[in-house]
Amino acid sequence: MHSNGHRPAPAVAVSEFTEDIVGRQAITGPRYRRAMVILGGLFVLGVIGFIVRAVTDGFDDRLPWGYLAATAGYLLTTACAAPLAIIGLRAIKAHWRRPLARLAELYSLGTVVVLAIFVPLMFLIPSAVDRRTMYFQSSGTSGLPGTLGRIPGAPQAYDLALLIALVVAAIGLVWASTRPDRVLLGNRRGVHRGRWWGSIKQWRVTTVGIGLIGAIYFVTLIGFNSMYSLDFAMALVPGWKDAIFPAFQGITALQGGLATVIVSMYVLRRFGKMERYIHMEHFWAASKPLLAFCLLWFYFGWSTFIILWYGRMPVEQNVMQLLYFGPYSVFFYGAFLLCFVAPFLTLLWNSVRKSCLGPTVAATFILIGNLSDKIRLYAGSWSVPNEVITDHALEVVPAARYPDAFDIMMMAGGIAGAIFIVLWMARRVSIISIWEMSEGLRLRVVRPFLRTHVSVLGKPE
Amino acid sequence: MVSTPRERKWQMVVDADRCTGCQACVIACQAENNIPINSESHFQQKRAFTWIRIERYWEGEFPEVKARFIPFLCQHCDNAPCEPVCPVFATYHNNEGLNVQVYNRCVGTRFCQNNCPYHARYFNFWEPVWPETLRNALNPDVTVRGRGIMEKCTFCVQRIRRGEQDAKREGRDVRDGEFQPACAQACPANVLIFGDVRDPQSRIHEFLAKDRRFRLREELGTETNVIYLSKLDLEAKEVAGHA
Amino acid sequence: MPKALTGLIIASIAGLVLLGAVVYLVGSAWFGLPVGAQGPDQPIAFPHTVHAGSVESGGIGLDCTFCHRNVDKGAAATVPAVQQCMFCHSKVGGTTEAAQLQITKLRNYYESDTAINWVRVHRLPDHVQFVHDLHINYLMENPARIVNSVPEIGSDGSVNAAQTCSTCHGQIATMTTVKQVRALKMGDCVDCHRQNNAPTDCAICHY
Amino acid sequence: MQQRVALPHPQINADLLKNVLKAPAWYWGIMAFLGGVVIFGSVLVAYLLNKGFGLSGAHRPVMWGILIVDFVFWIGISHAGVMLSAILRLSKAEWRRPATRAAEVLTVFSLMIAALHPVVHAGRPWRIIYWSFPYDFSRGLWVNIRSPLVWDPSAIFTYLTGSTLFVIVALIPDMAVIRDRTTGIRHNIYSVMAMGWRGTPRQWKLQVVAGFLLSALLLPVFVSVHSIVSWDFAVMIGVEGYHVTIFAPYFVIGAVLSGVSAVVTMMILMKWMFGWGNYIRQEHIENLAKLLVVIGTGWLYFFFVEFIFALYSLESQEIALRELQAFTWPYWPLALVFIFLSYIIPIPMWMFPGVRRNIRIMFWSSLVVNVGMWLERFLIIVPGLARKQVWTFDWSTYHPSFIEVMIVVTAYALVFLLLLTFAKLFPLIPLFDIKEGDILGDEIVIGKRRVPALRVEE
Repeated sequence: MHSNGHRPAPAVAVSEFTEDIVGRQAITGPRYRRAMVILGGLFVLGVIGFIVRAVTDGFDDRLPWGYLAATAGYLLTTACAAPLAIIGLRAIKAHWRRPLARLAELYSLGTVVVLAIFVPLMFLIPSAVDRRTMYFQSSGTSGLPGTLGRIPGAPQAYDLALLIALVVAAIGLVWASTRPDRVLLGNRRGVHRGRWWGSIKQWRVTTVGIGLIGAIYFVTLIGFNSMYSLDFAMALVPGWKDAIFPAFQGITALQGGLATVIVSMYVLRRFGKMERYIHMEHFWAASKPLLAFCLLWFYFGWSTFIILWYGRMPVEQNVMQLLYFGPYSVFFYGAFLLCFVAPFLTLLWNSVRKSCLGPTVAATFILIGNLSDKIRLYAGSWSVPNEVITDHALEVVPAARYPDAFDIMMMAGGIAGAIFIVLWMARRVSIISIWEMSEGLRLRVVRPFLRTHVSVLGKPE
Repeated sequence: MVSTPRERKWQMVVDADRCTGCQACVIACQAENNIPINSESHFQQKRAFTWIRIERYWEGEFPEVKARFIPFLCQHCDNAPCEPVCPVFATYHNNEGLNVQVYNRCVGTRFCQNNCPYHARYFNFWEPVWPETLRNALNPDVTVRGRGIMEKCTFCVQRIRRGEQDAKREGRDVRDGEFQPACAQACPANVLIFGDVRDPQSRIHEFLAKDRRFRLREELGTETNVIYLSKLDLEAKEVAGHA
Repeated sequence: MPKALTGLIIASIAGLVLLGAVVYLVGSAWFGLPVGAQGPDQPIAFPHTVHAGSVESGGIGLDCTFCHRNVDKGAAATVPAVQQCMFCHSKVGGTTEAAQLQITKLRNYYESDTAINWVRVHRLPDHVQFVHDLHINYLMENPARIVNSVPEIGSDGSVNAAQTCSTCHGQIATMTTVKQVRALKMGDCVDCHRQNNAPTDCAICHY
Repeated sequence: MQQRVALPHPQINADLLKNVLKAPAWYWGIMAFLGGVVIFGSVLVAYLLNKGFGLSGAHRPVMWGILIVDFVFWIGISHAGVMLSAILRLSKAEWRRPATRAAEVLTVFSLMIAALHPVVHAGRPWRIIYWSFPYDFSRGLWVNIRSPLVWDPSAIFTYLTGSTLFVIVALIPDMAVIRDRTTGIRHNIYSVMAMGWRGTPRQWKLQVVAGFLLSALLLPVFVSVHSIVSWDFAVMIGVEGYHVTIFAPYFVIGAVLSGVSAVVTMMILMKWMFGWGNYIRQEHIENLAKLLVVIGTGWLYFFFVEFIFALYSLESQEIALRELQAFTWPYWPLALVFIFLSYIIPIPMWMFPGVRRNIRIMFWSSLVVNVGMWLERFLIIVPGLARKQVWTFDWSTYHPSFIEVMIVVTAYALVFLLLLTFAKLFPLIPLFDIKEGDILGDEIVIGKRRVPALRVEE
């Protein structure tokens, strides 16, 4: 309880809140336009970079495309992963998720950008025959019984199918969770669309549906991250046998997703003028799991590291050279510093966590560190020449390939594309979930308790 | 001051081509190293001690099948997997290339045996017993191991030490071939050649230079000090199919 | 509060006493000598003072190596055979009654052709391999390392084997009953090896 | 949904201290039985130590038997305490209240028992002092810090110290309640243990802060303990199927699954044994079941990744090991039972609210999870060792001996015995936590509905 007797923030009336948000939705500010132009420009640059790369290098060699693969990996663990935070918080019914829910969910549309990048990448990874793969497609050298047969199209076709499922889930998620708001906004504009009028049954179907699609999105995203990390990184490096790597990618997804939410939240509060609804409490609450994810990043990374390092097998030593201390060591140290050390040391302090700027800075570190991590993993594994990938061990550690201008253009374009979609959608539906916020406002009252006042939160069910 | 002895590195070459599977090395090792008597029940319990053992495997498909033999002993890895996992430093590598087992320190976790890719280590499940008549046949230079500890091939370190001591008494360096492990001494076919690879004159170099040389499970990077020479048999594909 | 405090105080005192007992037991086990202050009784009360003690102190000044013949030649020091005692004692019968009694015992052993079952004083565990001669040779080459030599090292600096024994065994020549004076635990060995730059590899002594 | 009944505080005291103040006759009966089992088991351990480890079923190449399996299992169970108490305390989950103490105590006791297993399992246990308490002053020889078996005791003892403190901090207010209700020597003992608790605001604040700090500090320790246990296996390169990077998180999440299941089993037992229906309600079991569904599914992901990703390299060694684990006698029935009991049967079942709210079904289904998880550890440890590898020429299956089985049984009896002893001395449900929950509970009205609510600090 409050020992200093300060009163909790007064309750905001639901109608007042709704009017405010609906009012904002009607205006398009100059800042928004400027942001859209910049992001759109970057995206176009990315497309140009892609075309130049395709024309000059073609699709025969995998090496020049490593940074594009890293971009897809990065988007998968940041933008596309942002909804995971909200899906999880919704499942445990945390109240503080409410103002961030819509923002995070819109990021799921970043999967469209990933799909766009994925299609060309698909043709760059080797076909399934005679490579190490989960799809039991060997030519008998492995001693695998022939009855398991050869499954056609793997792994590209399966990865593509899963990615399309992910995009569908993302669209479904956004569609379902924006539905009450779209109806509300439509009503205000005098546009009556759809057959949704908010009966008890419809609400139940909507909330259960959001939960269900959310769970599907969660599972599919983690699944696709696992597949992507296997087929587009691990399987390309001979001797890299690291079962935790898919799960590590999953953890970076949770960490990067939450970091994306926090940074976006700050931007929304600062530049979107949402101080009234996004408070320090939200940053504070979000910073705790972020701290936990930083520790988990280290934990998963360390679990790999100690096993490879302890075994002292030549096979693993070369893989470690490639991934940790060899040509891409700069990116490894960058990732280690920015995904673990820096955010951990900042978030350790309660005074940092208990502010708006502190968690945002830590989240920014993580977003940069994550990119560095993905470059280490994807550019590193894509620099292994095609001829050796069926070998038992990586005999020669390939030299590093640092990004050129076109790589940077592609990376920036991909990232800008994902943000562009979110901002574009923000004009179509409100960036703050009106129905979810109203629900929260209704469930909270301020009451006297002993000699002070406390807020009382309803826990239906 | 004691003059530091010349750095030595003991290695053994096993010429699998010559092995007839006669088991003389096994008997010699048992006698030299105070290895408990393996009764029938020890074999049935799968707890028999054979610091060196002759493994037989088949090559080819029936009826074109051949029996092959290969002597098997502690590989004295330079990069031994058993060493880092021992919690009490009971096993470690010394500067002569020997993988040493210190009996009095061992607590019997059996971690080392689990991590040995060659299964060359043996655990004393029972207190060893000898018949009264064999009491005085024990080698006084070798510790009798009690129950609850690991043991394994030592390259007959007691012979190495005795040779070194003799050399020191006479004020000279150890001579190649002056001593050899019991197994090598007993082998009628000269399968096992033991020597100091730091000594450029030693006989082992002649064998180490052969292009038939290979090490067991080299992909693990264990850097073994036992080097095998593969079969010369023209029909043989390699020295051992994965049995 | 006082009641609780009394309980706490009683508990702490009991705990301290218990802790003290444990510390004492562990400490004495660790730092104590493996044998008592007095050496064990031997089947024949052999006085080293008489045999090895210097002439001035009433002994006959035999070198250690006179009886322990193998000590500078091999690993074991060896206890002399009964026959070796009889070199002298077939003639020498002892001056005091007590001595005569002991020498009679010795002669009985000789005549009945049985070995004397000496109680071993300096026993290293089975898993330790110790070599006497190399240690003695080293000490003879490095007299500065010898501790409490009896007989004392002469001014010319030349050392014989018998003068090195005291380093580990103490001044046996002054002991009527031989006892162990140095712990001779592994720490003792290792310390000395370190000081003398000798190898401390486990497999030097343990195999 | 069972509605919460606000109970007067004297009744809470009377209910929860029932067993502490006066234990029923059946309690002593169970204690006598468990004590008998433990004494019999101790005699067997003494016999084992006297005769040597040859009495076990271990042999070449299976050097680690079911005692190590049981060690991993109990370490796993011990993860329940911090998982529930610390995470739920930090996340301020309201339904944690009746579960925390039981979970923490289970942690402490199972950890103690777990630590005994490797000691009994060693060849010369009396020498183990070298290893966990190095005391070597003069030889300059210390333990080998490269060995996971040295990391193990340090992690376990840190965890044990921390979780014991955790229990004690949460016990202090309750000690004061018992102090005020007892006389004579017991009063004195509880007075000492209550550490002068008077319930002043400052004392409460310190108690809460201590609880939070310990929660936050224990979380990394709790993760490290099982990770290190997993590294006992994963650092090995000599055993196919052990050298897997995912072992650490895979073991941890498996441990949480079995630990939380054990807490569910234990809470239902407490409810039945002590008649605590007013405190351990459907909602608690239901929430734990929901948590278990998430944990179980997470565990399945790791299980899947561990199993499948061993195959992806297409090495015949790995494939043969998986074949041994899953399709070869005598392991395939165990594998089948394991996957059915630890996931396929219970977890989908718990997705239905009707099942989650049925105490009887929850009891049995949470129990089978632990049977399955025990088998999981067995299937990781034994087939890996038993499998024939290239150039080793020895392979064999493993049958535990009677003594090993009895020691495992004794471990269970000992944990129960310790738990029941604890229940006689201290309340297994924290009094103060329940009362706090009552005070913080409230209701708000939304439209026509009354919704249970919670006073929170914001």
